[in-house]
Amino acid sequence: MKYSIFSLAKAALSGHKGWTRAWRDPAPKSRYDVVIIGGGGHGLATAYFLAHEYGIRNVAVLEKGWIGSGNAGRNTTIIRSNYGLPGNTGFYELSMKLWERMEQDLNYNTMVSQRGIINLYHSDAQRDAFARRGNTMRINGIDAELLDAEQIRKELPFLNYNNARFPIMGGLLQRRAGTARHDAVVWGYARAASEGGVDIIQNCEVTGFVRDANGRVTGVETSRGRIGAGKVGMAVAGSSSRVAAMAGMKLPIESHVLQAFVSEAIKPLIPGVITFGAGHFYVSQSDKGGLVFGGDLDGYNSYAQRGNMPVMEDVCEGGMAIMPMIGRVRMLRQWGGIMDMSMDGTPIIDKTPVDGLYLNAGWCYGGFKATPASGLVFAHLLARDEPRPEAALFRLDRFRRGAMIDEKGQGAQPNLH
Amino acid sequence: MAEFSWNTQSPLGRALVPGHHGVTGTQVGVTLEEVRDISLVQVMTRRGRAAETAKAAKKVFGIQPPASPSAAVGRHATLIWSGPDQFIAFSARSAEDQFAKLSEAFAGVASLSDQSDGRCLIRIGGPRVRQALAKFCSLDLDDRAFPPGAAATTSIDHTAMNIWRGADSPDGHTTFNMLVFTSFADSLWHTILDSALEYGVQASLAHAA
Amino acid sequence: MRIACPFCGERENGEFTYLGDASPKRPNFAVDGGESPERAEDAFYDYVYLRDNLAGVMREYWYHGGGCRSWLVAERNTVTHEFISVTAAPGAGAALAARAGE
Amino acid sequence: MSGYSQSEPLARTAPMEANVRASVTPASQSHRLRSDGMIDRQSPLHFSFDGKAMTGFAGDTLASALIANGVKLVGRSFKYHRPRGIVTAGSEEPSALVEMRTGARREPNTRATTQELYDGLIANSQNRWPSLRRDFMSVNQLFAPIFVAGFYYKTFMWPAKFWESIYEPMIRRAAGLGKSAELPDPDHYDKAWAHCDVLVVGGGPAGLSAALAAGRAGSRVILVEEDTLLGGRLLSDGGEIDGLDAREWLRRASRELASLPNVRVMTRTALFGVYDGGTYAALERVSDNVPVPDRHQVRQRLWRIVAKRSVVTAGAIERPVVFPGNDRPGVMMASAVRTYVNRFAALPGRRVAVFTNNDDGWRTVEAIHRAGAEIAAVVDPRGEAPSQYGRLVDTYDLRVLAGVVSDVKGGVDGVRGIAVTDKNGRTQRIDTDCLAVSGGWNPNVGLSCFHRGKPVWREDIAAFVPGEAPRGMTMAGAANGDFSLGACLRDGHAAGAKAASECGAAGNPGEASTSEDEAYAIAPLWHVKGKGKAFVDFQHDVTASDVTLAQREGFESVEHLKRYTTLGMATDQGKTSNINGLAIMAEASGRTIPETGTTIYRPPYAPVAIGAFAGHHRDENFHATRLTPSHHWAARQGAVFVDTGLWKRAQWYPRAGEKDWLESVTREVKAVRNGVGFCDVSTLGKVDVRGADAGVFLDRVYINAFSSLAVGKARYGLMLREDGIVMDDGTTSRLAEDHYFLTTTTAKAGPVMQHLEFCRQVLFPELDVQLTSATDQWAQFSIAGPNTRKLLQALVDPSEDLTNEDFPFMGVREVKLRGGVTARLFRISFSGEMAFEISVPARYGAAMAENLMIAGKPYGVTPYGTEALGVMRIEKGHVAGPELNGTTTADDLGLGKMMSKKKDFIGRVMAGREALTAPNRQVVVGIKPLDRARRLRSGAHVIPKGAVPGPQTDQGYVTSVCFSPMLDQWIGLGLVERGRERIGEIVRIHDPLRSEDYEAEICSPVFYDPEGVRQRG
Repeated sequence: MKYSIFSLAKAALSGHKGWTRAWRDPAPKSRYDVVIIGGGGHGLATAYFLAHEYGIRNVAVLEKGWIGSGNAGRNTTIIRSNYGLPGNTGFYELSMKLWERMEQDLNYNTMVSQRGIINLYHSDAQRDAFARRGNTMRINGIDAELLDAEQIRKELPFLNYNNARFPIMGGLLQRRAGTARHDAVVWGYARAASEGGVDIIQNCEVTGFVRDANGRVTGVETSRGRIGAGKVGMAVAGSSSRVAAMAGMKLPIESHVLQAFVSEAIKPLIPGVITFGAGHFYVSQSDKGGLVFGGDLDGYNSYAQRGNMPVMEDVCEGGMAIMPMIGRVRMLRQWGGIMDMSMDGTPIIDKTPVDGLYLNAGWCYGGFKATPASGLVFAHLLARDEPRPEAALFRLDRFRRGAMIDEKGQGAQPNLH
Repeated sequence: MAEFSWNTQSPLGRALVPGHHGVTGTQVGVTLEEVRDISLVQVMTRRGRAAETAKAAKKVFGIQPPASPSAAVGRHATLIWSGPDQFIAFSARSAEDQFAKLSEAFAGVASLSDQSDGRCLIRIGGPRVRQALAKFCSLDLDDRAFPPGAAATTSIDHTAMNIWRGADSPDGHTTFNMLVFTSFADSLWHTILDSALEYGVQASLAHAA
Repeated sequence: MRIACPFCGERENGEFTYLGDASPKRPNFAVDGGESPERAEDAFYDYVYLRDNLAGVMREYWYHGGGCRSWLVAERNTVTHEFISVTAAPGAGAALAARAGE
Repeated sequence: MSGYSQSEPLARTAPMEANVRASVTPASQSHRLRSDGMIDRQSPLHFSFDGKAMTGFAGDTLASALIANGVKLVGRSFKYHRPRGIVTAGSEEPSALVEMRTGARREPNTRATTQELYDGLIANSQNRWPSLRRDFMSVNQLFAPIFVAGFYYKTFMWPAKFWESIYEPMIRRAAGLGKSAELPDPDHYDKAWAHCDVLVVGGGPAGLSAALAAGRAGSRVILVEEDTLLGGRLLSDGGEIDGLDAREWLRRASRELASLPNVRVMTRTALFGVYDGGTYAALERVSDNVPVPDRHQVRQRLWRIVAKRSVVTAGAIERPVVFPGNDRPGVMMASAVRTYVNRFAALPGRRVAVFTNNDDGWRTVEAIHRAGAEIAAVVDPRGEAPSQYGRLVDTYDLRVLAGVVSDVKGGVDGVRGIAVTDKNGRTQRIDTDCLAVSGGWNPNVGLSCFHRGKPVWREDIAAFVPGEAPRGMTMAGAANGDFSLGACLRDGHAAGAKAASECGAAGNPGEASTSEDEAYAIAPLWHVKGKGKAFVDFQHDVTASDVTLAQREGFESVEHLKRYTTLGMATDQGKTSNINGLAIMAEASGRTIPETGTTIYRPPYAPVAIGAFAGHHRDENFHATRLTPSHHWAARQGAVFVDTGLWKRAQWYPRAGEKDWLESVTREVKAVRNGVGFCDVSTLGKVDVRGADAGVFLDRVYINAFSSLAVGKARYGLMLREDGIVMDDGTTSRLAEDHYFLTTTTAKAGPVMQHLEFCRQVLFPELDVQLTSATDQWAQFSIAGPNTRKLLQALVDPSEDLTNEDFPFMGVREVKLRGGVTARLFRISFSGEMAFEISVPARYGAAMAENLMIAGKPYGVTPYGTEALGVMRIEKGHVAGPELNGTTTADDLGLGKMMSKKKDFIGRVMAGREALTAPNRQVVVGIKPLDRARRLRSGAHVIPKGAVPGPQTDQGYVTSVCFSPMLDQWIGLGLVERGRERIGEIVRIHDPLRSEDYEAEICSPVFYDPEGVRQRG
């Protein structure tokens, strides 16, 4: 059923009894052309593009819990394409362009809200690094502006300009950046993929791979039985190493917990996304009114989906350092997501050494903003067996070759990316 | 030819204002004191030389170096555990070059580093000392967990600090000694002072003896 | 989170820095007597980049930088965050130690 | 103001004690009982709500005072802006949220039920316009048929550009509740640590018993209670313990706890988080009960409590029943009605109806009667009074109705009446002004679930009880599903005693107190179907039909239900709504409640002010500050300081008449190049490296050799990460056979020290080497310029010879200074000039600066800052932070030749990988704009001349720039593809961010004195 104000009004007359499932709930078939492991944003977007862009409709998405139960529903909903290195720049801009047409593509309001992101800088060195990045963006046709302290004061008058430990000197602004409603992205892709013929199978955990004599993957063992597959794509950020291990692979990835926080709902206070350059704090405000904020990783390997106090304190200290008027606003909820931290802070979208098995992993904190592009390029790889140009550098062997894409320059130390 | 005077300066030269701070009135819940003119020598045992180091320490200080986190008072010096097989020899600064003297005594068996200017010694005491400390020190400083003579290497404002419990003051109050990095001292003094203001603070200066 | 430093006792995790998996061992730069750089690169690639990334008990390096400055090897469950054991790195203190892992 | 007349009801209240006190009851307190209650009638307090002046008493909460003043309407709901009143008497309150205080202290969404009343309290209702009674936004109710769960996902999509401009701003304005302050919070916060054996959470009968047992046994106990008083439900429901009146027992228990030195009782302290390793987080409300905190006092204090064991006795929360109109002001939880009457002597209604499906609700009957009010009816689907309450029926001639409440009539002034429908569908109307509802009790399982423990369903009480709790935690009393007073006392005592003995306490825990085990029976009732909105989540306006709609659309997982309908996501975290919601979902999807499951419980248990998490660390105290030994001296010279990491460094020393920083910096550079100047470089990381194997050790951490360095010599060293990328650089000197003095960059001092310790302790434990940071021990100054030697000769003892012969370039040794101080002298140069670095113990730092000024006076010595330092290093082509950016190799920096081929060192192998040795890498070069007047800027990109800017033509960027006084133009260093092969090539400098585009020449990075004659001079 098409969603619109008219269908809503019509449904209202019948007390909304007419609405049907947003996505079908089929029993798994014995075989699919493509099986996607992972019913998060990336897996569902991949299935959506396979069906609608590449005409491959005999597709299943297997989710061990409920769709969107992983990082898709645990992030701070920021979308942006303000990256500085070849490989990232083009890819994230492709994603931004897909965000900009998502509601119309999916006939689902994912609340893509381009209210802008400002990365504050507090030193000349930081300004220069932002200038380099901003110029890279402009050279790649992406919007970017370098603001000085006065311009920042105009945009964000409520920040701390009086007694800050690290005074605000300016910021890098991308106006087209913003936020989107994370759960809606999952549901929107699920609904559109389902309408395109994709089977979305929840509560179906993959427990192993089926391999033929040549070692090629020909299916998966699941908690709901064996499912045959022409090709299998992994989109299980947070659990990549665990699933890869079932195929005997070791990845350049560590799982780390990243905490996020939301405050009680308050009337509009913050226009867009703000990141603090001298501490670990970034914040935006949801349409419901909650301040959604976060900071750095806890720093240790974890699969626990919860963090500890030092980071909570560190994040709030950062918040109070730049916006001390939120002192009396209360933190409502705290949660943790498991980041697929790659060794250079950049994702991996590639074939694997195992025939028939394809990898989409290593998203670090970039996962949510990448959702549409990740789906498109992974679908392309699965359909064509060759990378789309935008993802050509996200290769698995880049570490062996020394072709890392290291935005932060931290090297093989995942918890520093 | 110009004359040069080499006045020494304390890192708390600005921050420390002797007298009463905090709650109005004369109430003193916490005493804060910078101890100046100190000599600190970091002694780190060389590989496999624990026995010789202990022997040398016995010879110089008349006591074994602490094997566990504690501070022991020896001849002319207090030996403060500062990590596995290492300690800080703390004494009052004197005319003779303590560092040279100790370097000789430990030659070949331990590596020494003069830290007399690398750290600043702050002594904190008073009836409310533990409440104040609880705000910037994560250790359990209860009598049972941290008796007189106990020592620890820990953090304050995310920077390292050596803390050890001294003898109780004449008026029966607990005292703790804190060694903090010189460059941080000014900043940390304010952190410590702020945490004690609600109890009333008496700040003063002392010289190591 | 609380970490029991074998030298200092139990401390809050703010005093520690995490490095990562303690299982990979640094190869010799001349694994093959320097014959083929390829093989040395393979060995180091494995050491520097590839991780088991266990969901469960793993051995890992922690640095007690906010305390006694010792490097520690902990066994910790990455699912429950529970520490099973914490021991000192071979070269902590003045102990005469063989090369790590040997 | 409620429409009740004053005289009539008060006449009903039989005064139980002398009326002198009553006389102080100000007239506005129309619903204040004449006596009883745990309020201090001697201390009247004045406050205002929505600008209306009212009074209450010490001991009141804002909610109890509002009730005493006859106020029913206190807020508007989130979506439909329906009128809402006070529902509970605790921190689970979903509806009575107010905006506290004003101006910089304005505080949104405060629960009136937990806010202590104080004199001068100012509270306002929120989320309404123009007024609470006439809220324009309540037109939303007209759209209610469309505003169903998730409606916004289905619309607002066309036209696309309207979202940011029209739809979203509208939604955002409507959403949110209170308004945050827009000024910095003027209050202070701090954080503290506490340690104990046994932490008891909750000061009700179970908690008190646990604390007493553990305390008597001799263990270190901390008892935290969020309320201002100990006692929990005892304060509201009384009872008899050990033959004493509950309040008397409470007094004695509190006294005993206070007498135990090993027990610490913390009231006004709410435990909100359970973290790893027995770390618990609690918030203490230190000054929320006064208008402004005392000077030197904090508003709130965040506690991290480290406990070996914890006993959680957090009680239970009474749950509502979902029926049409259940959100009307005046519909209240039955237990809350008892709390207001018994504890606060405030009467929620004159004619109270009770709607209960369980025995406990019946307690309310007696409370209401004792208060002299009337019971309109008791509605119990079970049909008759439970045996233990049978007597009430006759005593009070109760009207007991078998059925359910199927509708509530009323408006902004609250409940006027209810409709009661029996099982045959017959409906009758009852006039009432307050409906006390009890749907049963939900144990407070939250804390037990913070580590993902799943709660377990217990059929007999129709509620979830704790499952596997975090390590070291036990639950007791109502929190564990044992509701009777007797059981609470027993379980609490047992849990406390067990926890204490597990912590090694050997003392005698004493006997448990005893009380009756009153029966508790319940007939589950979740949802009364009928016309009109029946609310599940009051604050988020989630109705029963929203839940069934979600089910219809496939959002059956409880997490999907929550996210799709926003059930349980309001400030109360669904404390009163989650279980009802999933019960309705279970029914709709034909599953049992345990099958349907619960959502994940997440901290904080109750919302916590962000300021409390920051504590002292805000504004300028955000991070500690490091000062150099000459800081105060430099300040006296008028230096401008710059933050480098935590350090404050002198950036330049402006002089009168200089129009900008550039003029000052240029002057400083010229002064050095033509005469002599000095700069405090104490911030460089300094490490004492000692031990028999110190040399070998350094050979492994640096790419070049150090074991071969002669004693008395310094050498520039470069360190790689194991991945072959440059980590840090610096000069390291050999002071003795077994003693090296290593320096790092200011920025990397910490990480390098950690790395060196890793190498020492983990990678190369067989080496005899010891490391100590000496950064703070030494005050170090760079003295540079042609007159450096002259200056120094004036400063050092005449016996010291500083000639090239005796003190060659890269030489190091100790020297005596005039006045008897010994210093270390290093003949090294960052500026490219004839230069020394001199270091003395930090206590002489200020004196050294002064003496350098004296000694250099004849030569016009000039102190210079980090900017001039930077200019000179760029003129000399020395790489620094902007070039050592974590992605460059030694060869990229032009230092590839330093890499030893003879030895292993960190990073050697990985540095050889194909992509890191590719010929087209970006390498360091010099860059000079063709137009000498043109200002070069860092971050500008390098494009081939004549090429169109684009990903394919982007060949590098400018890393560092300065105005070179020597070349009299802007110059810079850059990382440029194949740069070294392109010296002399004209390229395009593309800087769209700053709308600049011009041509420049690629040149050697060494702009000045390429042969290095001057530094050897």
